[in-house]
Amino acid sequence: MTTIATNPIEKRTENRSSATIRFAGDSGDGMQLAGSQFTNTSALFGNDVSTLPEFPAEIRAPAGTLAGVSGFQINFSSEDIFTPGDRVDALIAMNPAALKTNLRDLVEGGILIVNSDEFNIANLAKAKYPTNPLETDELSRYQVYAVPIATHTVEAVKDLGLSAKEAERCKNIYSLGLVYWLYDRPLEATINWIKSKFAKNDQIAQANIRALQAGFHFGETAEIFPVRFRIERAKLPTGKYRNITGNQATAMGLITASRLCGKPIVYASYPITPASDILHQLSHYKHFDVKTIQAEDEIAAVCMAIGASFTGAIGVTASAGPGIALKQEAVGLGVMTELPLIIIDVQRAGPSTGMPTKPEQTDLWQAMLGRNGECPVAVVAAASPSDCFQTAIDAVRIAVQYMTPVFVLSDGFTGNSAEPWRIPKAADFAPFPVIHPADPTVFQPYARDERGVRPWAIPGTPGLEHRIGGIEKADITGNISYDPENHQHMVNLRAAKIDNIAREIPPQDVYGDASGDVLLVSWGGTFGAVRTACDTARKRGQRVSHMHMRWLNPFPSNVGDVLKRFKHVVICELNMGQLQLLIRGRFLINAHGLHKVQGRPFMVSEVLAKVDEVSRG
Amino acid sequence: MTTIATNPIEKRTENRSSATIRFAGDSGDGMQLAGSQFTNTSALFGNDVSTLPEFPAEIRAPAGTLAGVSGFQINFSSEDIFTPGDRVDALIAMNPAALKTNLRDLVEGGILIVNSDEFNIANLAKAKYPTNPLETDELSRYQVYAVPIATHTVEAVKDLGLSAKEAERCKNIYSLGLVYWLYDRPLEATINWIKSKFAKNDQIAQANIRALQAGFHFGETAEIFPVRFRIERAKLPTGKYRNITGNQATAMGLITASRLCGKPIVYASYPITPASDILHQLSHYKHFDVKTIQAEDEIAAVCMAIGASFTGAIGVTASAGPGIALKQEAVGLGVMTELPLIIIDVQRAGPSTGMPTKPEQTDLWQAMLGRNGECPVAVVAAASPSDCFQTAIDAVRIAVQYMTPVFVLSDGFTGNSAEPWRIPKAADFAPFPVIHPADPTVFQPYARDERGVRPWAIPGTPGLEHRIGGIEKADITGNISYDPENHQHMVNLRAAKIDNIAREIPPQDVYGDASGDVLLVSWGGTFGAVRTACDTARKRGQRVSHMHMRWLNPFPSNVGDVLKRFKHVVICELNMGQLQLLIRGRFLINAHGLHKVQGRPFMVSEVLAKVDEVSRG
Amino acid sequence: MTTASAPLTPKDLKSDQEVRWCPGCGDYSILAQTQKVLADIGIDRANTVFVSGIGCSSRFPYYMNTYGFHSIHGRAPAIATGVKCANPQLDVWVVTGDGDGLSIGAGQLLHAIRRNISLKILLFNNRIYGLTKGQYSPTSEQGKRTASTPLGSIDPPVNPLSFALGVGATFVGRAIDVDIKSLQLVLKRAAAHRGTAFVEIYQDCNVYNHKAFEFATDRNTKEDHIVYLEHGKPLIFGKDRKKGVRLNGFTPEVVDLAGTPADDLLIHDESAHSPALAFLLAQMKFPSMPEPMGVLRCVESTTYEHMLEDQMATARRQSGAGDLDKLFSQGDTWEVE
Amino acid sequence: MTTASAPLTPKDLKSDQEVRWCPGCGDYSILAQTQKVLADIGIDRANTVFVSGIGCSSRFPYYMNTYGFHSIHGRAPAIATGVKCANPQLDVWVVTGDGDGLSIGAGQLLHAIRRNISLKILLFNNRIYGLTKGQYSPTSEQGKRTASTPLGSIDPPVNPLSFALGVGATFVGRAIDVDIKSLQLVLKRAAAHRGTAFVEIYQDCNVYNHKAFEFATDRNTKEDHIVYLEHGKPLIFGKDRKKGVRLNGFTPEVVDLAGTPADDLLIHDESAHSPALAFLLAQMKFPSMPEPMGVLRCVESTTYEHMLEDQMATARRQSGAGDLDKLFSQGDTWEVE
Ligand SMILES: Cc1ncc(C[n+]2csc(CCOP(=O)(O)OP(=O)(O)O)c2C)c(N)n1
Ligand SMILES: Cc1ncc(C[n+]2csc(CCOP(=O)(O)OP(=O)(O)O)c2C)c(N)n1
Ligand code: SF4
Ligand code: SF4
Ligand SMILES: [Mg+2]
Ligand SMILES: [Mg+2]
Repeated sequence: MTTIATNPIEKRTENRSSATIRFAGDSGDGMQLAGSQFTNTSALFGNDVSTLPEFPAEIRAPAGTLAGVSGFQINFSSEDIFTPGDRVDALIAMNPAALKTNLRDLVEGGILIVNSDEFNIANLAKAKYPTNPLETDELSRYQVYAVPIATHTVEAVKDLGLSAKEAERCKNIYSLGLVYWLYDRPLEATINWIKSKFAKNDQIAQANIRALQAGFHFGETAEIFPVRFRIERAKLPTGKYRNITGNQATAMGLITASRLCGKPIVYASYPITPASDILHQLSHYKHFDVKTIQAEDEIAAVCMAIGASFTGAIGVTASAGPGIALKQEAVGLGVMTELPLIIIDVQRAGPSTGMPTKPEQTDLWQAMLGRNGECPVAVVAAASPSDCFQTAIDAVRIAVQYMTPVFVLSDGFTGNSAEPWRIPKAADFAPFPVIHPADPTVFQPYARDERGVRPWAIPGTPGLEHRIGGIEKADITGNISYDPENHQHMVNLRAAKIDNIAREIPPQDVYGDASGDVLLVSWGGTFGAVRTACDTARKRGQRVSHMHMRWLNPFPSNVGDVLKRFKHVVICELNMGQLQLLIRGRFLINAHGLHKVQGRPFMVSEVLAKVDEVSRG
Repeated sequence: MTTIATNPIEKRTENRSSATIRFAGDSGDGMQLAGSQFTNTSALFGNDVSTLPEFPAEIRAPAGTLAGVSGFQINFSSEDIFTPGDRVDALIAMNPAALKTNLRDLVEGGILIVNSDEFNIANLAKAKYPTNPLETDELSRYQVYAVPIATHTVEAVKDLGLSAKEAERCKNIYSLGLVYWLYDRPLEATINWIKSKFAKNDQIAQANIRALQAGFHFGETAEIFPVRFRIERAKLPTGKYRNITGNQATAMGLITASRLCGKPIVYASYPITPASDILHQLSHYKHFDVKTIQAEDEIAAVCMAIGASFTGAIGVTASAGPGIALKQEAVGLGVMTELPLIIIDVQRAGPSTGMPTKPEQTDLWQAMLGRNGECPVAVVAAASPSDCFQTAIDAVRIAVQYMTPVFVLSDGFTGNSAEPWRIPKAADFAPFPVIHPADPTVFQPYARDERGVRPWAIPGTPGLEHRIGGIEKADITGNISYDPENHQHMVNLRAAKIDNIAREIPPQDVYGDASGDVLLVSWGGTFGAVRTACDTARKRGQRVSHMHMRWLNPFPSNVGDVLKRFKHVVICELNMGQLQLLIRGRFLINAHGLHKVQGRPFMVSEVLAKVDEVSRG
Repeated sequence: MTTASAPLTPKDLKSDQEVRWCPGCGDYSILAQTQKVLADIGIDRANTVFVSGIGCSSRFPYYMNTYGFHSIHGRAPAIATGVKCANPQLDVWVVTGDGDGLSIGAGQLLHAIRRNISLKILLFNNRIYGLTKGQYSPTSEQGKRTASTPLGSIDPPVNPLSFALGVGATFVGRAIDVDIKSLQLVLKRAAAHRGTAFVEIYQDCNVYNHKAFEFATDRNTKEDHIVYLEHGKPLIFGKDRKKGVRLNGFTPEVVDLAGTPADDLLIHDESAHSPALAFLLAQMKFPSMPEPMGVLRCVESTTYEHMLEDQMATARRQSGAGDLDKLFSQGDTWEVE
Repeated sequence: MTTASAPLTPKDLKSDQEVRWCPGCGDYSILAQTQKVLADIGIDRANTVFVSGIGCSSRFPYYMNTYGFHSIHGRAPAIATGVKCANPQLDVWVVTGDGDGLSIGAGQLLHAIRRNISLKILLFNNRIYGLTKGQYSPTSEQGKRTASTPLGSIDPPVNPLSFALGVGATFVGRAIDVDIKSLQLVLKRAAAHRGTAFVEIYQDCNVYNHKAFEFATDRNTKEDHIVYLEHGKPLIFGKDRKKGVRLNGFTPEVVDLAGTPADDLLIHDESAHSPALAFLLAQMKFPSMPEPMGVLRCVESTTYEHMLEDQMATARRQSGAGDLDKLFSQGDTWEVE
C-alpha cells in the first residue's frame, strides 16, 4: 500500500471530461459542507454538476460508528451530465467507518485519501475492522494516500488561539483544499463563503481559510500525488445559474404557479423526511402570499388544503409514503368535490417506515390506485431537482384548469440533491388566470364546460351559496344522489375529465430514434441514469432510444404508438414494476422491467447491462 | 288499467321453475320483515332462495318520500339459483314512492300490487307524481291490482281493540299473506314466528295473524287474481339448512378459524356501513374467546388488531372503503413486521363517502396496491353470503401460516343479503394448530422456514424477548437495517412469501369446458350473476365457461393457462376494470371487461349481452 | 363578523334541500334555532360557511342556505381551518357529533381548539352513533347496551367540556336542543366570540337513544337538574330557585338557599384567568349535581387567523410584495456566457 | 404486575442494540432510570412489553431487553391496547413524544387514557420534533422560531397534564429527565398504578431545543421554579423551602412561608374525588408559578382490561364454552331430505 512518499514524484496534470468524487466522514465531520462547497466551486468554474448527498438515518449517531457516516458525492464534467455518477474516482474517507461503508463505490485504481489520524484501535473497532486496513493489503487495488488530516489541520491553525476542538473542526475544509488541488479548482469562492459565513468570528474564519490553503498546499508541495486532473468548462446554455435542490425547486414552482394563476397558496403539511424541506422553504415566502400551516397530522394537512381550495386558494400538501397513505381518504373527497388540490409525494423507501432517508419510486401505485372507489387523479413526476420547478407549475395549472387533485411524485434523491439551474425570467412564463363564476342566474355547482370541468365558485360570492360533500352528487345540481344511473354517469364523467387532460399535455417525445431495438422508459428521478445510459449505448452503436414519462396519469395520447415502434421495451424504475404493470395492462406489450429497491438511484451501468441483456434476447 | 274486478274470474294454478318478487314500501312499512318472512317460508318449503334487501340511505327519511323507500327482493326456485333475480315478476308497492322507484324493475306484463290507500294527493306529491298513475294508462303494460291494503288490514283486526296506528302497522303482514296466496305458500312458519315474536303481547300477535290470514283469504276469495303460481321444491343437497347473511357468515367463519388454530380472536373495529354488522355479531360471542373492541377510529382499530397479533391472538379488523383507506399505513406495518392480520373490506360505492348503503367492487386496487412502498398482502374475496364463512377460515389459515396480513373482500350486497346455508359440522373442518417458538437457543426473529415464513414468538415467552417495528429489518436478526442489499433482499423475501401462498391454495378451476369461445371471469359477489349467465349461455349452445377467482393475490399458479384456452376473456366486475388491469398486465391477454358501478349487482341479462357482444367479435 | 344590509329572516337561511332527519330528532330544533339566531344577528349568507363531518348531525350544512361543506368523518375542524386561513373574512361554523368530534375526530377538534382559530364549533351530543344505527359513542354512559355492546359498554365517557377546557378553549358553552331560549343565547354568544367557540348541545336521538337527556328536558324535573350560568351571578337553580351551589374545598355541593348566606354561593366567572373554575363546573354531573348550561368560559385571546395575517403583513412590510425574479436568483449565482 | 424470581439488574434490561441518540440527549437518562426502576421492582422481562410510535423518543423499545414494538407515528397507545387486551397479564409500557403523542397521536392517547386501560404511558416532552430535525411541536411555546416557523409559531401550546386530566386520567405524573430521584419515584408509582398511568417527562433535546427546561434543571434556580408534590402535604418549595402555594379564590399564588399560617397553604390531595385540584396544579406555569413535579393525581377505578375479562368470564359462565355446532344452527333451520 501507498503511504506518504518522501521521494519527490514528478507532477503531471491530466485532462478528463468528468470526474466523480465523494467526501465521506462522520456526520459531525462536516462532509455535507465540504461537498456543497466543492459543488459550488465547480459550478462557478463552469462545469456541469450533479450531486448525491447521503445522510445517516439518525440525527446524531454516535461518533465513529458505521451508522453515523455521512457522504456527499459530486459528478462534475465538461459535458452535459444527468447523474451524480455510478462510482467514484476519488474517495475522501475521514475515518474507518467512512472507509468501510464507502469503499465499494470506489473504482478500481481510484484515489483514496484517508485521514490516518482516525485509524486508531477505538475507531477501527467501531467500524468493525478486525485489523487496520492501512496496514494490510486489502486496499492494494486503490491509490491510497494516508494523510494525517487532523494533525495537519491543527498544525496549520495553531497560532490562532483556537481550542483543540475548534481547530480540529476545520479538517473538512483542509480536505476540501486538498481535493481542490487535486482537481485544479480555484479557492476563491470558498474563501469568500468562509468570510461571509463567519463574518462575526474572524478567528474561525481565518482558521478555515488557513486550513483550506494548507490542504491545497499539501497537495502542491508534499509531492505525494503523481498527477492532478483538470476538468474543463462545460458548454452550457448561456445565462445566470444557481444550484437548486428538488425541494427548493418545488417550493419556487408553487410560488410561481400561484403568481401565474393569481391565486394564493395555502400549504398545509406535517413534517416528514424527506418532504419537510418544502414546508421549511415555503415558510419563508409569506410575502409571496403563501400561507404555511404546520398541521397536527397528515390527515389534517390535506383537509386544510381542501378547505383552502374550496375557499379559492390553491391548497397544497406534501408528505412521504406513510403520510400519503393517511391522506388518501381525503384525496377521495377532493375527487368527489372536484376541487383543485396538490399532493406532493417525496417518495422514500418503504413499506411502512422503511428507510426514511433513502429514495425509492414505490408510491406510484399508491398515488394512482390507492383509494376507495373509482377515484382517478392526475399524476405527474419530476425528472430531476431543477425539473421540480416546472413540474409544480404544471401540476397547479392542471389542478385549477381541471378542478382536480394532482399528485406530484418526487423522491428523496430528487428532493434533496442539488444541480445547477439556469435561472428563468418570471416574464417568460405564460399566466393561466383563474376566473371564478359570479353570476347566480346561470350557476350550477356541477354543470360542466366542454372539457368536463365544473365551476370553481367560492365562498364570499353573493348568490352562489351552495353545498358540496363526499356523498355522490347529482349531475349538474351537485345535490346528494343515490340514483344508480347517476352514479355510473358521474363515475364516467370524473374519469373522462382526467382523460381529457391528455389534450393539455404535450405528446410523448422520444430521445434518440423514433424506432429501434430497445426503448428505455423512465419516469421521475430515474431520468438521469437512463438518459446517460441511452447516450452511452447509442455511442456504442446500439439502437436504443429513451422515453421519459412526465405524466403518469393520464398518459399522453401517443404513448401506445411510441411503444409499438421498438422491438424491446424496458421500464426502469426504483420499484419492483409499478409503471410496468400499468403499461403492460394498458398496451398489452411485453415490457421488461429494470427494478431496484436499494434506497439508491440507478447506476448507469445497471441500465446498460439491462440493455445488453434484452438485446441479446 | 285493472282495478279490483267484481266479476268472478276462473282461478288457475300454474307451475313455474322460479319467481322473483319484491316488497317495496316506506322504510317504516316493515318491508324487510315481510321479505325475510317470505324468504324463510320459501326456504322451509324447500326452494332455493336468494335475496336482495335495499335500504334507504337515511335512518328515517321522511315518510312517503322517494328517499325513504325500502325494498326486499326474493328469487325462489325449484332449481339451484345464484342471484336474487334481474327483474321482478311481482312487485308489491305500498305507496306511490315505492311504485316510482321500483317499477322499472318489473317485467313487462308482471304483477303489480299497490296499496291504493296511500295514493292520495300528499303522497303522490312526495313521490313527484304529477297525476295518479292508477288513474292514467302509464301502468298499462302490467297486471295492476290496486288493493286498499290499509283499509283491509284495519278492517281485519278491528275487533281486537288496537289503536288505529297499531292496526295499520299490520299491513305489511297483510300483503305478505296476499303474496303467500299468490305463490301458494304455507302460512304456518310465519304464524309461528309471529307467536314467538309477540309472545308478550297477544293482542298484537293476534292482529298480525289475522292480517296475514286476511291477505291470504283476499287472494283466495276476492276473485281478482286469475292465476296463482306454484314453485316446486328444489333438489338441494340433503342436510340441515338455515339462512345466513354474509356478515353473519364472516363472523362465524372467524370464530371457527379461531377454534381450528387454537388462537383467540381480538376483533377491533370502528362502525361503518356496511361492515358494522360483523362487529355486532361478534360482540355476542365472547364465550367463544372473541374479544371485540369498538375502537375510536379505523386507525386505532387496525393498530389494536396488530398489537393483539403481536401478542399471539388473531387480530382482525373490518371496515368499508373510506375506513380501509385510513388503515393502510398500519397494514404496511403489518407487512413489515410480518404478523398475521385480517382486514375485511365490505366494499361500498365510492369514491369518498360515495353511496354508503350500495355495493361495489371498487376497492380491489386499494387492497392490493394502495400502500406506500412494495407492500404485498394476500387478498381473497367471498363469492356469496354463505361463502363468507369459508373465506374467513381460509384467510385466517393463510394469515397464521404465512405470517401476513390478509385482505378479505366482501361487499354491501354479499354482506347484507341472505341465502340458505347447509349447516356444516364442526368436526368436518381440519384444524391448523399454531405452534409458537419457545426455544431461546435457536430463536431468530426474522429467520425463515422453507416457505419463507418467520416465527411467531409471543410476549410471555421467556428468553424470546425481541423487538420489531416498521423500519426495514435485517434479514434473520430483525434488527434495524439501512443496508441497500439487505433492503432489496427483504423486499424480495416478502414478495416471495406471498407468492408461495399459491402452493397452499387450490389450482384455479373452470366451470364448463376447459376451452371455448368465451371465458367469463368473476371475483367476489359477482359470482352468482356470472354463473347463472354461464349456465344460460351454455343452454343456448354457446361455448362459454366460467372462472371464478377466489384468490386475487396470489393468483393460483394455473390462471395463465386457463386464460389462454379461450378465444375471448371477459372480466365481470362492479368497477371500471380493476381485476382486468391486473390480468392484462400479468398475462398480456386482451381481456375484455364488463363494468358497472350503479350500486347494484349485475343482472344476468347484462352478462349475457356481453357474451353475445364479444362472441360477435 | 360580516353583516349584510337586507334584513334576514330564518326562511332566507333555509336551503332548497329536503330535511332528512328522523321525525322527532333533536337536530330539527337546533337547525331552527341556528337559522333564527343567524337571521337575528343578520349574517351575510355569502360570507358564511358551514362545515361538517359525517353523522346525522353532519347533514346540517345541506339545510343552511349558506356555503357548506359536508366533508369526511371527523375532519371538519381541519377543513374549516383551511377555509378560515384562506379567507379570514368568512364566518365559519363547524357542526359535528359526539362520534365525529370526539372519536375519530378528537385530534382535529383538539388542535382547532388549542389554536384558538375563529371557528364556531357545535357538537351535537346525542351520546350515540346515530347514522351507523346506534352503537355507543365516547359520551355514552358506561354500561350502555347497544348493537356493539350487548353486555354493556366498558369505556368511561369523555366529558366534552372538560376536554375542551383541558386543551385551552377560550369559549366553552352548553345548551339543550329543546331549550330554545338558552340555546339561542349560547349560539349568539358563540357567534360573537373571537377565537374558537366550542358549544356542546344535548341532542335527542329519538331512534337510538331517546330521552338520554330527559333529566334536563322533562318539564317537571329539569329545573332541579340543570343550572343556568350567568357571569358574576351566584349559581342558583331549582323549580323555585331555592337551591344553590357552594364550594366545599374543591368539591361543589348543593345547598338550600334558605340555610345559606348568599355570599357562600359559588359565583360564576366566565372570564376567570384560570380555566379551573370552568373545569370544576364542567365536572358537575347529574344526578349528584345540577349540570351547568350557558357559557362556562369566555376569555379574549389573540386568534390564530389574526396572528397568521399579522405575519403575512409583517413579511410583506419587511420584504415587499414578493418578486419572482429576485426569488429565483437567491443565493450564489454564476453566469455562463 | 408480574415479578420474576431471579434478582434483576439494570444491565439485564439492556438490549444488545447500540443506543443511537445524540450525545447529551435527555433520553439517555430516562432510559437508565427506567432500567433501574424496573430492575428494582423486579419485573419479569418476558412479561413486559414496550410499545412506541415514531420519534427519537420512540427508539426506546430497542434498548430495553424486553418485548418491544416500535410502531408507527402516533399509534402506540392503540397497539398497546391491542397487546393488553390480548393478554392482560403483560405489563405494557408506552413511550411517546410530544409530537407522537399530542400531535398525530392525540386521538389515540385520549382514548387510551379515557378507557383507563393499564398502560404506563411515558410522554417524553422536549417541546420539539427531534427526529424530523427541529420543527415546533404542540408543546412548544408560542412564538417559537424553528425550521418551519421562521417568524415564530402562532399556536398556543397544549398542556399535556391538563389534557390528560380533561379526559379523565386516573394517574397523572410529571418528572424531569435529569432529576433522577423524582423521576424514579414517578416511574415506580406509575408502574404500580392499576389503570392508565400518564407521565410527562421534561426531556432535553440538546440538538434542537437545548435548555428548554433549564428553569427546572439549573442547579442554582430550579428549586425556586418547581414544587415537588406530596400527598397530604402542603405545597412548599424554594431553595430553603421558604415559599408556599396558597389559593386565592381559584387562583393559586406564591407566598412567603414566613408571613403565612401553615393552614393557609394548599394541601396536595392526589386522590381527590374531583380532578379539579389536579387541574389547577397542572395549570401552574413557570415563570409566574412553580411547576408541579411528582404525582398530581392517582385514583382507583376499574380498569378496561378488568371489565373486558369480566365480560368474557360472564359470557362463558352464562353460555358455557362456545359450541361451534350450536353456533352454526342458531335461529330458524330446516331439513332437506
Ligand atoms: C372514515 C369513516 N369511518 C366511519 C364512518 C361511519 N360513520 C359515519 S357517521 C359515524 C358516527 C356518527 O356518530 P356521531 O358523530 O355521534 O353523529 P350522529 O349520527 O350521532 O349525529 C360513523 C361511525 C365513516 N363515514 N367514515
Ligand atoms: C405518518 C408519519 N408522519 C410523519 C412522520 C415523521 N415524523 C417522525 S417522528 C415525528 C415527530 C417527532 O416528534 P416527537 O414525537 O416529539 O419525538 P422526538 O423526536 O422529539 O422525541 C415526525 C413528524 C412519520 N414518521 N410518520
Ligand atoms: S338516528 Fe337519531 S340522530 Fe339520526 S336523524 Fe334519527 S333521531 Fe336524529
Ligand atoms: S435530536 Fe434531540 S431528542 Fe433526538 S436524539 Fe438528538 S438530542 Fe435527543
Ligand atoms: Mg352522536
Ligand atoms: Mg419531541
